[in-house]
Amino acid sequence: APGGAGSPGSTAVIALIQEPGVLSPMFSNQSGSDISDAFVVEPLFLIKADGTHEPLLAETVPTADNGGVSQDGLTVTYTLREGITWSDGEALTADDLAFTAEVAQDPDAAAFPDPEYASIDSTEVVDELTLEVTMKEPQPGYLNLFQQVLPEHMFESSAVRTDDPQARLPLGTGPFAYEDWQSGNQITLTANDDYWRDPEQPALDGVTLKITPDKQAALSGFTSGQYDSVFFFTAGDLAELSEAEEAGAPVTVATQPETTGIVEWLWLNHSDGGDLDEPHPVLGDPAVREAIDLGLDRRSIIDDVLGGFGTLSGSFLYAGFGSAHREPSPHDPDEARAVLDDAGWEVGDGGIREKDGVPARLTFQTISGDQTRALYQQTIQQDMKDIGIELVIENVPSNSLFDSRDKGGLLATGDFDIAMSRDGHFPDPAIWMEVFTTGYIPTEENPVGFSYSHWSDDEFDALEREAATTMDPEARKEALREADRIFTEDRVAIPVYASAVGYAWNTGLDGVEIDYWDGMWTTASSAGWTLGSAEGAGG
Amino acid sequence: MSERQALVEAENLAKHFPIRRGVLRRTVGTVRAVDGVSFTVRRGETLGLVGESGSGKSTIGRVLLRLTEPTSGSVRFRGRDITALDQRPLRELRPRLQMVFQDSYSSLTPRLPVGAAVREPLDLNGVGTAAGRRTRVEELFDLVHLDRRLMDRLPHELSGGQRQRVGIARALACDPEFIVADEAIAALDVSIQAQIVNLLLDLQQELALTYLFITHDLAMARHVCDRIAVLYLGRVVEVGDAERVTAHPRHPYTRALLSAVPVADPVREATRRRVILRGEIPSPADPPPGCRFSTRCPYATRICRESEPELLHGEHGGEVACHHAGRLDSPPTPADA
Amino acid sequence: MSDAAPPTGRPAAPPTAAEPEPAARAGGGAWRRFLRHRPAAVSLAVLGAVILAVVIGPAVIGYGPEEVSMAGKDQPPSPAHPMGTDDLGRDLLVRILVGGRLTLSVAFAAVGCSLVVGVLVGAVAGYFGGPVDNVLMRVVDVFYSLPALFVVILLVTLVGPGFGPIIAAVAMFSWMNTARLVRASYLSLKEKEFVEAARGIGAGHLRIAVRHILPGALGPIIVTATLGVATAILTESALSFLGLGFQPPEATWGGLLYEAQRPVIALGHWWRGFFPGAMLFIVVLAVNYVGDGLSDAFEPRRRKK
Amino acid sequence: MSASPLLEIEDLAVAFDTEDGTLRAVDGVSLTVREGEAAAVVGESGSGKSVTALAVMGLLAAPPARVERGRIRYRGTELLDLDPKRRRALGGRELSMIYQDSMASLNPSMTVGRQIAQVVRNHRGGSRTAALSRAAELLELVGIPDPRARLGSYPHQLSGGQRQRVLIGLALACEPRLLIADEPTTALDVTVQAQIIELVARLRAELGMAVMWITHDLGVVAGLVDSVAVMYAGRIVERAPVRALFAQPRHPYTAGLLRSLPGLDGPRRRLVPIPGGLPDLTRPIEHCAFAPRCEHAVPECLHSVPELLPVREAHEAACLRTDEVAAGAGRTPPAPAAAEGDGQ
Amino acid sequence: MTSYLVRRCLQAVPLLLGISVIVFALLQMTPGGPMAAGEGAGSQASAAQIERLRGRYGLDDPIWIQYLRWLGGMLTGDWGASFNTGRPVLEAIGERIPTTLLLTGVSFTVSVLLALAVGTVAAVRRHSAFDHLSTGLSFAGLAMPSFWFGLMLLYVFSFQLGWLPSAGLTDLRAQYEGVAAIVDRARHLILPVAVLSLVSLASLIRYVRSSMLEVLGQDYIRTARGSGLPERTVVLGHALKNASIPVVTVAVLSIPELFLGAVITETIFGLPGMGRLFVESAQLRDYPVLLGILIIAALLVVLANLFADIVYSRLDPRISYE
Ligand SMILES: Nc1ncnc2c1ncn2[C@@H]1O[C@H](COP(=O)(O)OP(=O)(O)OP(=O)(O)O)[C@@H](O)[C@H]1O
Ligand SMILES: Nc1ncnc2c1ncn2[C@@H]1O[C@H](COP(=O)(O)OP(=O)(O)OP(=O)(O)O)[C@@H](O)[C@H]1O
Ligand SMILES: [Mg+2]
Ligand SMILES: [Mg+2]
Ligand code: NI
Repeated sequence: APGGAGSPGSTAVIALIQEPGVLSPMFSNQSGSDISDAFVVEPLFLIKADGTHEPLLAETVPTADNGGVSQDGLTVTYTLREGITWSDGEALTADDLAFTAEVAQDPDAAAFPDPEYASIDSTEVVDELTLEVTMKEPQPGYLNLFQQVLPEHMFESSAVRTDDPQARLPLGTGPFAYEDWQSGNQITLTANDDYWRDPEQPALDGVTLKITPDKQAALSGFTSGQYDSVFFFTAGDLAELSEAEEAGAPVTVATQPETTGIVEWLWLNHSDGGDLDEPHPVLGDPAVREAIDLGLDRRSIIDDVLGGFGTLSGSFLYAGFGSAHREPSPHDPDEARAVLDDAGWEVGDGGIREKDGVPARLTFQTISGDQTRALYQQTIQQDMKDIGIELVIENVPSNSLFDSRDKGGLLATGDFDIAMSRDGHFPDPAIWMEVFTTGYIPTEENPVGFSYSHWSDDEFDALEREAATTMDPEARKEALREADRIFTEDRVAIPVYASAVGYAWNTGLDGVEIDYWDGMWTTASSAGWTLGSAEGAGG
Repeated sequence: MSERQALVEAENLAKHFPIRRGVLRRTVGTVRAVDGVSFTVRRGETLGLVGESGSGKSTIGRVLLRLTEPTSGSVRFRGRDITALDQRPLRELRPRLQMVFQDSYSSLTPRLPVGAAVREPLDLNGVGTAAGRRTRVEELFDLVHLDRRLMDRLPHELSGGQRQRVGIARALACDPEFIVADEAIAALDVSIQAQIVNLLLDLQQELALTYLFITHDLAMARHVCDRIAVLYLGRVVEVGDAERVTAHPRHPYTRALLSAVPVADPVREATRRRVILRGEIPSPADPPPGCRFSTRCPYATRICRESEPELLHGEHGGEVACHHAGRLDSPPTPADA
Repeated sequence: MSDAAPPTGRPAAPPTAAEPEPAARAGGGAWRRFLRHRPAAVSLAVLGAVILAVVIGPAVIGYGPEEVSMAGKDQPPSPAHPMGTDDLGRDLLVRILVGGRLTLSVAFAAVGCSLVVGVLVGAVAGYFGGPVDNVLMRVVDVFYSLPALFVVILLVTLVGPGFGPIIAAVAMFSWMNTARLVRASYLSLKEKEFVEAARGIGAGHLRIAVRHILPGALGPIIVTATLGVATAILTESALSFLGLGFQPPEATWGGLLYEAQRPVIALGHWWRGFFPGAMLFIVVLAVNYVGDGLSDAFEPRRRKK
Repeated sequence: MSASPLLEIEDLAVAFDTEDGTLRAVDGVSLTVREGEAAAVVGESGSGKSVTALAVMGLLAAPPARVERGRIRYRGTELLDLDPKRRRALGGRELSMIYQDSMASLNPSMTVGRQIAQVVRNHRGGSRTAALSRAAELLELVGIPDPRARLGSYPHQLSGGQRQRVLIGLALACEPRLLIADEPTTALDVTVQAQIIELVARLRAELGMAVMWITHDLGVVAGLVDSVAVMYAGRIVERAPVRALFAQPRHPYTAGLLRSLPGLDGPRRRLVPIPGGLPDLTRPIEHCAFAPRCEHAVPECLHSVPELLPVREAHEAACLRTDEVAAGAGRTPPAPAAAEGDGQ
Repeated sequence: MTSYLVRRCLQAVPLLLGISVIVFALLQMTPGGPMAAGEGAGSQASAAQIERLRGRYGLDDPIWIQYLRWLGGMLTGDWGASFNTGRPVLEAIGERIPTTLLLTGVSFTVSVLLALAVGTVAAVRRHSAFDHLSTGLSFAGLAMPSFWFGLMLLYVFSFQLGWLPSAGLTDLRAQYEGVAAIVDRARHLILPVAVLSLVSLASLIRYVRSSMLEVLGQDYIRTARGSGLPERTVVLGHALKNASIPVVTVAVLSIPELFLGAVITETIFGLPGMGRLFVESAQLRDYPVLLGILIIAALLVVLANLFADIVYSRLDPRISYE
């Protein structure tokens, strides 16, 4: 009956807030499709808390030491674990790996492959379980490959379009298999009876993903016991969930404040309307950027708006990479004002500064519809007002903001001043850094670039290049740290805070394991889930 | 009296309304509301137009004033064909030709004070100065025996009789010569009707007006009119001196009509022989062939159903359209009883 | 011989001296009838008060609508903040009053636009009739068949939210009612004898359409306009609810309600939803009652009592 | 005249609560209709004729109507005290009414056959088919050609005259003893009016029912009824056998009405209008309501409301000056134009 | 009757053409225009691809040729593909329509029936407590923003009391059969239907009441009463039918509004309907789907009008079939 979990060994119900267009992560750039990683899709390697890897579908982690990587770093040998089958019973083979690489490189395929695939020169199937990959140049991110493997036997060609049934409902090796997708309603998964890891697993008969687009309804449904969990909670939800837990709702909340992969930051437009040769009339002045950084009351956002769930952050480098979060600039409005005064920004009408007749009035945009975000957006607006910079909030739907340059996306065309965005690419920040290189600035020729700050720095580009091609981990780290320093000093984009990561599930759901990076949403975790009797309609 | 000059002449006037149906509004038939009517209204006289509902009385009135365009035929006013007139000269002519409507309520703009309503024709025709117009409105109110203080009232704040006076005043505003009174008293109470009729007759004397008096009340027509034209299904069936037509009707329809009028005298009513017509007036969209009255006429013969009688001069003056007009035995008329 | 006119006559002067007023002395009749409709009269007063408060209120109250004060956030109503504060410590009363400006001006502006279009289309169609009418009415039908909010949402996604687009979007799909009503009035009124009378004295089309017919069509126009205000307010709030309305910190009542979802449901901050909801409710209710009163006042035939 | 009273109305007063105050539509009307008699109530628009009839039928909508006082006895039964259900049941069976506006008085969305059959079954029971054949009989009785086919017609498919006939058929469905005909011919053409009048007269003779004929047209009732009551401003001002009334009206209003009618014969003369208009019924009238328009009025007329008193055998009038009226009945005073205006 | 139907359908043709023109105009406004919609290429289309497509789809042709081509595509079922899922638009919408039809259909029926009942009683018992209550409530209903009403219902009945499910159309954990399945479905529909029928119910009650009052004041009602028919017969047999004639039009005019209500209701109650697909597609700017839904909704409205006309002509014999 609604309002409680069913008998043990039955079906878990997860509220899915964002219904993705397709469920195969490789063919989707929407976060909703990551749900597949929790039940169906398994990678070759898992990443541990310290950023090192361990094999999952793979037999071993290929390294230079064990000969998996050639001396020149150009050849990598991937070996699959024996006895793994797809949930339809077919064996997982090296052909599947080769096919996956082929799709990832096929320009006619509608895939969003990890960028490391671009380094692949050729593949060679050595035997049933072994694939040898030759790179064009050393690729330190070679373990990022094959986070998803495509079953070759389900496809006709590598030019896979989004309307391919396999893009929509992928076949995987995980403990559950997709059965049905009633658009807008629910997605059902059934247990994979031949799950390779353990014949006893999975314990559940199935999982139902209930599509619940109204976040509030999903949260309330969860705290009142109608759902076993919600995919997924954001930092803004954690305060509410903790309160509910304290109030006796049948939920368990687990947070990982140190796993701060996702950072909220402000893109600052360095160009004048996308013209790289013209600095932005206001933000082009480093003093203004510095003042913004100093004027931000980050602590207040975390404490007052986010209920304490969040971590101060001044950079995009993460714990996982072995470097602690850099402390952000202190909140010092007086200093900020002083900086502006020195730079010639005089307080004018209505307390707004101006210089050479240009008022310090900037648009401040983010995706419309996120209420928590809108709240601290307004505290930031207030903070800036205090130092004499007026922010005009003009939120827009996500596509207006993020569309490619040829489609008139505001960020890509440079038609913005400050935009608030949240992203993270953990655990390896190299790719992340690449985003800010000159080559990624959206232009007529490359409309899909996404270095939205329209900022270009040769030294930074060179450091990024080094990090991208050096196989030596220590040298890479050094290059990245140096690049990060340039990045933060020039205030290309200003981090606001790093999101707290948290998970919550119904107390009736047993066997939840928390992975350092992926929390409860791993196949290792879901394979062990059971539904106990400890249910109950909440408060 | 009958030798007076013609003021308005209708010649072979016809007005057909198309009946449209369906998606494409195709014309599937025509209502022959007025179907070949000729008559003359002489200067200073009152011509009565009587007939049952739907016989085309109002349509004739409207066509005469060119409020609707005739399908064919012509109307001459003072010898000038007004059916061919352009909008401009027509507008100039409008004040000469006026109408008084049946429903005094719906013929006055509801939210326009009655003083303004009377004044409007003066404004439109640019008569005199502003002050002059105001005096003129006051004069008109006096002329129709209306209290000047009522000028600022809205129509619904007046009684039916008062409203009808306003309507008359408006018609008189620009010194008309010819007035069509379309059932001008029908909506009034019996005791008020006489007031308005007397007013109309007095005004005619004073201002040398010519009336077309449309009514379905034969007794009132006899009282008010010099001559009467009887209409049946869009055709004139009989025209003649009012006294003569009511005393010695020569068309069977006129006879029936007269006999159907109840008389306010129990003694005579008790003995009077009445001609009760069978059936009802046929549809003008589908008039019967031959004489249009043949379907209800007690005297109808084959010829009546085959050929349409012409309106011909009779012995005692006047005209009648009946194949049997001369040969009808003299059935009792109200006067005979 | 026919059914007689309503008995509104008065006796002549003699022999009674006093001249009685006619029964239906109704210059201000509509207004009087309106005032007699109790709920409508009260509603009009309420609306007046709300508009006054919205216009001058924010200036009188000591807080600014965007004055953030984290120390005083999430406070329930108190003498200092009669409607409490929100999660940024802003005074809710001020926000509601300022939001009211936006809500009401969107509604009035949208209705204004739709009235202009509606009256024009309706009058032209009704007055001229025939093919003109046919074409215009088919256009009306087309607009009627397109579910308005869908198109509004589509337009707002295309153009982006903002005062202009929202007004245009709301107006674009609300003029048809007015047009139909005005057309109906014109169709029936132009057959009235007073129109023929006006033509008979030489009045032109424009004069007839404006001076003689329009006043008679005014009643239903005003009534639909009133109800249009209510609809516009609700449409705007629905847009805000779907996240397509005005963006923070600007807030309409609908937007405030949208913001309040979570505080109310999850945190029990009832005042966040109660006050904007109550304002929205009261104003729409009042507008509806005023509309009801107006339709009573303009259509005495269907008077209730 | 010796027949027993069928309907006795005594001192009936009906008021309406209107916006402009209490409107006394009927104020002290007394009237008797005997078995088989044809009586007429004549009066101008708004004089209270319909309200009286509707009060008898129990069809006044309350509110706004209020029966303030009076008694209505039908064959000895006090109708106003009867419980609503039983009173309702009398309608159609004992008392029937035909109405002025035949279009509005028939249900536009029901075939005329069903409308009649429904009434038949309601009062007499029986099968649907039996009721329908009875309906066909009735249509035949009222002179509708091809009655069987007409059963399936809707009111709008019939002409005005036919609808009026259907309405009569409906009223006669259960052979009532009293038929109230409220201006059933007003909207019709004279030729059709003549048909309907003849029809009602014939049916009355055939069925032996009493008829109360309501009209504002004195001409209509002249040849049709036995007695006439003239109403003015909610009161009966004169009551007399039909011949006596026409021969020598005793109330100045009746006399005035007769003089203001043009005739179809005799010399054409100037009509004599009654000056002024109807009084405003929302104001209490404490005197003779006609006095302001009356040529015979004297100051006493304004002191009290004159009672309806016998002036001759079976002839009553509510006027202080009946003799002067009788004397001046044939007179045609030259009314000055100014005196006619109701706007002065 | 058949010819009437045919004629009535023909009359809908210009209407549909008009709708198609407006939709096409909107399509022109979308970034990428008709070509992007036709291809479903969506966000992945590169400038080069677009150039290629421009040629292929003849976007350099005169606008009316483009329109005709587009119209031809629509008529042959080629509605393009969703930007988001790449699936054919018709398929994506098709699977959502049943829910919306179920929801709006039930709500429509409920509100019409309830309005007829309540409005009639209120009119017959005019000025009674019931009348005043129903009038007051219907005014309140008109003034209540439906999203707020929905959230409150959800909060009280689902989260606080736990009586009714909060989302979806069927129970997620249990599989029911037969009657139990219907009961389960009904339980899920109670709250959404309550919210969705609220708006039209409120205005319909008022409409039925005033229509009923008007009819009850008609002369033919007086005739029926005067012929001794019992009040029940008068009200139900004579008045109700005539009173419901104008109500049909108003009820049908409320159908577009019902679709709008569905947008909100489906979002709040997590129902997989067309309305929610619309909002989601709006957020994703999935124009082919948006326009597709617009057309479908317009078609449904046109159909509903057609249906209303038929009901209307059945109720009112004065409407002729010729
Ligand atoms: N505008 C119109 N369109 C179509 N038919 C019309 C129009 N005006 C009048 N008719 C028809 O023309 C015929 C004559 O109408 P008209 O109004 O002239 O009759 P009438 O003699 O004045 O009748 P009544 O005594 O009822 O006023 C009627 O059948 C009427 O239905
Ligand atoms: N429902 C009502 N509400 C208010 N006043 C009414 C109502 N019905 C009738 N009256 C008033 O009662 C008075 C008498 O009306 P009644 O209908 O009896 O007149 P009548 O003599 O039948 O006139 P007519 O010849 O016009 O039918 C009139 O002044 C009328 O305005
Ligand atoms: Mg006429
Ligand atoms: Mg009457
Ligand atoms: Ni009441």
